[in-house]
Amino acid sequence: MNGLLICCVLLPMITAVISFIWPGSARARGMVSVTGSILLLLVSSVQLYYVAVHGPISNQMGGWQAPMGITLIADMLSALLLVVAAIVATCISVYSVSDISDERVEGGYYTFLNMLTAGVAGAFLTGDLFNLYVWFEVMLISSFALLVLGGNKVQLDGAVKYVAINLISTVLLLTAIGLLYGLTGTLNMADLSQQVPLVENQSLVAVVAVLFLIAFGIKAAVFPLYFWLPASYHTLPISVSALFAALMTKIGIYALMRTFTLVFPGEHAAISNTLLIMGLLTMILGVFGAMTHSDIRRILAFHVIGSIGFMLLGLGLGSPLAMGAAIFYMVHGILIKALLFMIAGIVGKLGGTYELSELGGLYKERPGFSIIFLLAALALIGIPPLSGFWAKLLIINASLSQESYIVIAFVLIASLLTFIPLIRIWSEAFWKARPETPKAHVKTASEPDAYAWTPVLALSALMLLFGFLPSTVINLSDTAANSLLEPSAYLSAVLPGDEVAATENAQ
Amino acid sequence: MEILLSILVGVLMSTGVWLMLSRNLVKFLFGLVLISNVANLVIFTVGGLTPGAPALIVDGGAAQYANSLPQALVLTAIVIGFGLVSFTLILALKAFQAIGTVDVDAMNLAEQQSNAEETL
Amino acid sequence: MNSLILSTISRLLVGLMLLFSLYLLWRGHNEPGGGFIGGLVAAAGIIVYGLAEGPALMRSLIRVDPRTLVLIGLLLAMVSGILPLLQNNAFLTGMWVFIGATETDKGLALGTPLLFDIGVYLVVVGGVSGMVIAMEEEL
Amino acid sequence: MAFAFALITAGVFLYGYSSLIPLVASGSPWVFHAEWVPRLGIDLAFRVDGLTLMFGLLISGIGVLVVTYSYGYFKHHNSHARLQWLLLAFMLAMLGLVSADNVILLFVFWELTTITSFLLVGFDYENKKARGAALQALLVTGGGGLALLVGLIMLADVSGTYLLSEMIEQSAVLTQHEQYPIILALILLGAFTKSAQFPFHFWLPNAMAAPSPVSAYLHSATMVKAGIYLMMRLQPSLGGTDLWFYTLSIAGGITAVWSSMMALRQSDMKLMLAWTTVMALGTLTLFLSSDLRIAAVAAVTFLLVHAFYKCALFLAVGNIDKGTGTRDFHQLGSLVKHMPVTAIVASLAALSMAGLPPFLGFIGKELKYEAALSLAGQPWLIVGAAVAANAMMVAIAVTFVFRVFLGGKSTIDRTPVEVSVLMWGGPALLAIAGLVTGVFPSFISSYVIEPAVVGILASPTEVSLYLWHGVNAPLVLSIITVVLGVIMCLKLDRVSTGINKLVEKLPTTGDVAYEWCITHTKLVASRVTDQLQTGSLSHYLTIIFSVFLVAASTTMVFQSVQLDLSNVTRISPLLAIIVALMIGASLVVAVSGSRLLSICGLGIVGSGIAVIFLIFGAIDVAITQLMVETLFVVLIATVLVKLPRFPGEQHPGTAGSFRDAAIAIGAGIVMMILTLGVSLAPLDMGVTQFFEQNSLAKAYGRNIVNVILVDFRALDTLGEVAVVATAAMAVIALLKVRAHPQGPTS
Repeated sequence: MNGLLICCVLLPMITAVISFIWPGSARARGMVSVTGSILLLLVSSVQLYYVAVHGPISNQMGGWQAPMGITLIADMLSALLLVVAAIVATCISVYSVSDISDERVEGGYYTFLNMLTAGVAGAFLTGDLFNLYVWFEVMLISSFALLVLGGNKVQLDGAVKYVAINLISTVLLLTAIGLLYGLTGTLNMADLSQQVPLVENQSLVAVVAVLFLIAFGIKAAVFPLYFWLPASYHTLPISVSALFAALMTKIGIYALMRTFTLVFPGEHAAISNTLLIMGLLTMILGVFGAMTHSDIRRILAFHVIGSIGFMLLGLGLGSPLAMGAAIFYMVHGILIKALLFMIAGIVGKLGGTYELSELGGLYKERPGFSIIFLLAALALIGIPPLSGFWAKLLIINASLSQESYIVIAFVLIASLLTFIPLIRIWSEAFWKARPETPKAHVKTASEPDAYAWTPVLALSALMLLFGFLPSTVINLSDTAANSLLEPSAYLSAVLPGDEVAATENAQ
Repeated sequence: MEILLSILVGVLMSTGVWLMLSRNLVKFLFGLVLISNVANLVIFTVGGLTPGAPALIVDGGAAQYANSLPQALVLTAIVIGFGLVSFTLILALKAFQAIGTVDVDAMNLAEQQSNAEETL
Repeated sequence: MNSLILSTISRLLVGLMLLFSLYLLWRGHNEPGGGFIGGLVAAAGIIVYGLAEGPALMRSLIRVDPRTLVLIGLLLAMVSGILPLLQNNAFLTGMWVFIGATETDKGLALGTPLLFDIGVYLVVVGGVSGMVIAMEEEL
Repeated sequence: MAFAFALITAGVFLYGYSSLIPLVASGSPWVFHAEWVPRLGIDLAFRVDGLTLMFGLLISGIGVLVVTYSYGYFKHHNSHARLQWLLLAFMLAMLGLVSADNVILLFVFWELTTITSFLLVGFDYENKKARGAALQALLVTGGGGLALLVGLIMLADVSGTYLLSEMIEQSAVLTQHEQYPIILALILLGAFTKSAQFPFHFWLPNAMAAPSPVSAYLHSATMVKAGIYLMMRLQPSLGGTDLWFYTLSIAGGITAVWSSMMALRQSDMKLMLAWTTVMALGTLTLFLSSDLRIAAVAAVTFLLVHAFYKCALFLAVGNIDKGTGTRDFHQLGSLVKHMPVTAIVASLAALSMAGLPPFLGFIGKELKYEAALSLAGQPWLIVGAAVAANAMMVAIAVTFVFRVFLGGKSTIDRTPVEVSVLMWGGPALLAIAGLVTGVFPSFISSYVIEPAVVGILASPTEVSLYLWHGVNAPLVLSIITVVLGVIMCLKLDRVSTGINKLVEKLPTTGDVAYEWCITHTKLVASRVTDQLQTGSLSHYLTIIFSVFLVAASTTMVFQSVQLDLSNVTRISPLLAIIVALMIGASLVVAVSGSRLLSICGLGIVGSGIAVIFLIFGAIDVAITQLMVETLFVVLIATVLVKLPRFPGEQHPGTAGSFRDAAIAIGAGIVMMILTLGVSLAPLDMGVTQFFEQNSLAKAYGRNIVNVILVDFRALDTLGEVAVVATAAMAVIALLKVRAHPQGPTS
């Protein structure tokens, strides 16, 4: 069973290699990528099942015991998120066959796509802080590649901002890791959770924690560090936007959750208010941004930020309930963002543009597709019984139990405002009649092929199922939250049993 | 030693940030190179400075080896940094060729100001 | 090109540098060196050659698409880690054979870490020279 | 197909609810329970008691009629099937809403009615006005819905149960709880927005952009009653307090009076009806403020009456619209000649609305007056309001009957055509129902109204209705009402002019306030977004570095970082020289206007670092650093040739330069303090020692750094190699990008 962990990282990486050296057409390479991601989905599902039944599993790379070697560990949070990421990777691989030009495939599109997945898997599974940095870099450079591949000048302009800001985050992260090593002498996160409280100079620990907060905050697109996201997401091919929107920021949130529950639990109380305020502002400003724009992709990009705010709230509130809500929201957010971007891609194909004023008539022409969009939009807004509703309900429940009424107020306002941009998409692209004289930049409409429809349909079906039967995911999220806040199982999975017991007794 | 290297770290960070805040993409790049060096130097410095004993095992054993772990980390970071910075360099070039400027404030093709005009 | 002498020297030089890089790779486990450094030296050799002969010949020197070389290197590194998996050991666990081992001396130790380092070497060689070739061609 | 499906479903539900009548009338509710999301306390708990049953019968019964009607109305419309599906979805949501016993389940259906209503109001979707009305209805009721959600969760929290039927027992706990006002406010916000109570009433008349059958179904008979239903349902749990009484009676009273005035202003018959619907909702709210039995009886009876006549009238107006092409009553007259059935049906319904005997409306109105007279507090104010509002209803009814249907003159230029039986059948049934139940009220009073009242009061009671109850105060009031109404009708034009004048003097209306809110929210949103997301990288970087600086330095200050300088090691002169050189070089890079000089500076810094590595025994790192540095300088020199020279001004203005310098220096100081502080702290070398001990013994290598890279921490290296591989491919891909300034923008 222990081989599962590394398989989750190796599978996409091997797929990345094969999909490039595979001697075939762009479509054949796409199929390699699809196969690889389906395998990943299978393996990670088995892993999730295993973790759900037996608790966290860990594996020491090279056979060197923790904290000497690098640990891979899957607890509920990472196993769950990995499955979700694999679902997204699979859907996007399929969608890419329809969406990505042969020229981009020649440039290595599927390699970058799968390398990014490998980075995501590595980041979720690693139990070592420096190793986390390395996987972040794998993700980052792959995202850079996807960002510029076959690009036009708008894309390059967005890429400059994305690259610049993310590199700052990278440097800060590396520095922070170095400093933390200097304070504790270890990089293993489980070991760190034992060592950090023993550091004499706790004030330095606090500053290092702030560095981590900023570095991961940039990755997670948190206010006031999110500028790179709205600057770039809408310039990309839809498959790439969907991939980024679904996964990239969530890894930042994951890292925040992991570090601030495991490594800096002591700092948690001090920092949680900051997180909470950042979460509230991120949520509102994301929705504000969405209200302001008229390009579907830009609207959705700002929604990505809005949902990041939601997830931060969970971390900021810090209770098991709230954390569970945030994790549930994360699962929902990853899937719904991928779905919405892919739907936006179909809108763009059918309408020849993403600009709302130039779109129209889709409800009349495509009632079935309209329903899919509407369901996805309502799921995002949080209309019951779709998945977003449960997320909202969970976070309200959690806030109520902590009497954080201000959080509830913000959540409600944000929810209400979320209606406006999404219903605007509906109203303009679907309801309104198509403008009779399209502007010059509107491309001729084209029919999306089966590769575009399949993932959209599959993901919609999944979202519906997820909405109507949320219990499984809610329970998994709760378990994940509990294991984050009560990491004894995690610790004993990584470190030899006696050591943990000794420190626990000491405390 | 620590004081000296810390001052160096501080100065490199300052000049790096200063360069990154300039509106020239090339200067940004220079700043990036400097603060990448800062990160490596920080890891190296906080990993303990032990002059003169390379981390090579000699028969009979040396009295003290330089801390090998930060060295390995720095080596990894240097190579990763090289990959990232090279990419950024070429990106700057391509962005210049495409957009016609290296003034980052003039690069705003991707984000035209929003239009609040409502057409519901 | 114009200068036969330059061309000859660069060929000689690149040969030497490649050999030296292999030496660095080989001894890396025990002395300063290793996959990175070896790879960088080899790449430097190829670049010198490229400066003298132009990107087309540089390509022919590597024979394959540098990107393929890079990915094969990566694959090799992964394979070196996967081998111990087949023996039900953890990923990247070292597997060793000792050539000429005696009771006191382990002799020549060959193991998967070396294979791993060769992978690293290939990635660095392919990556760096690929970048430079592309720059020569496209700029 | 859709039609058949919708009709059959509605019929099945109608049959199902009807078959429950005996069971429920005997006092035992029908209950269903299954698990759904136990973690959130949400179960599929359904419970059909008298109140639910009445609503269920109305919804499914009127559903049958409206579906049939729509078939006639939209037969040749290409969106016909879509309408039927939507109506069906709405009906199911509505039935779920009134049958749910679990509060969250109720909310699920509540939101579903909001969404289906959104789609139905925007049915004429290519019409901008319809889209606006749909959005407005969605935002107002959706906003209320959000408040309701929180209210319901808190309600469940405080009462300790998610089941409405169990909350009643917690009434004392609930009304005494300190959070009671908040809970009540939140829940009433939901109920008031949904049921168009002042000040949220404005969306309902705008929602008349929907086709007539939709208006008839949603905006008179069913959906708008959802709020009323909720208040009825929660009255035994939350009612009986002063807060409940005053909130409901004030909101209901204002709504009733205001909307009946507004109704008189309209010339569009459909809008007139819409406003009278608001008025009816206001009246119902008013009666629900009290926990008296008679108020409940009045409310239930009036609700039933209203559903009958209002639905019939809406459908009739739809017929008139179809038959004549207009809904402006000024243009219409003597419709009985051309559209006899519609005219007669509508007249019957209108008379029921006016509350004349022998219609059920009369009984309803008498009960209203009886209830109003017995309300505590200020009965005369309420009676006055009720009389005034009813008089206006009389005026409208009389106007309809005598100006439009029976008398008056038509000014339209086409001959009205009677509609088919599909379209007059439904209204006819409803109008006749109003008449028959008025004459023979015993059946509905004992099988529908009484169980419903029992459902509201949650205690057994008996209800029997009579058309004639002798001369008493309500009857006197009724006579006054009719007289007043007729006078108003005769002076209708003057009345409406007067109201118009009054309205103009008002500072604002709900509609205007709504527009203001929306516009200003958008304005704020776009201002804020434009301020933050400027598109300028230097702006973004300034913010990010400022955040870094502020966050790190405040933490340092608040945590009072202290440095223990006692164990600083001695400075070697060689290192000092190198560092000085590097500092100089980096300053050159920072200020130099020459690219060549800058590259040299970078080279010196890079090499200097390599030397430092070398000094401290990191040979491999030093070699790597040196080679990478060399390679990088070569690359940068190659590329830089293609890039423009540095222009003079780098930082925006003197103030800008000063700010940038401050941030830069601050960041440097922060980093310096951190590095110094951490490097002076004791370092646990356990891991390193493990490597030193095992490097040769277990990993068979003397170069520890290399062994770490390829064995101890080989996974890092694998990732790193992946980065290099990807970076190389990315650079190659990037170099192939052809995007020139002249190229296409997208």
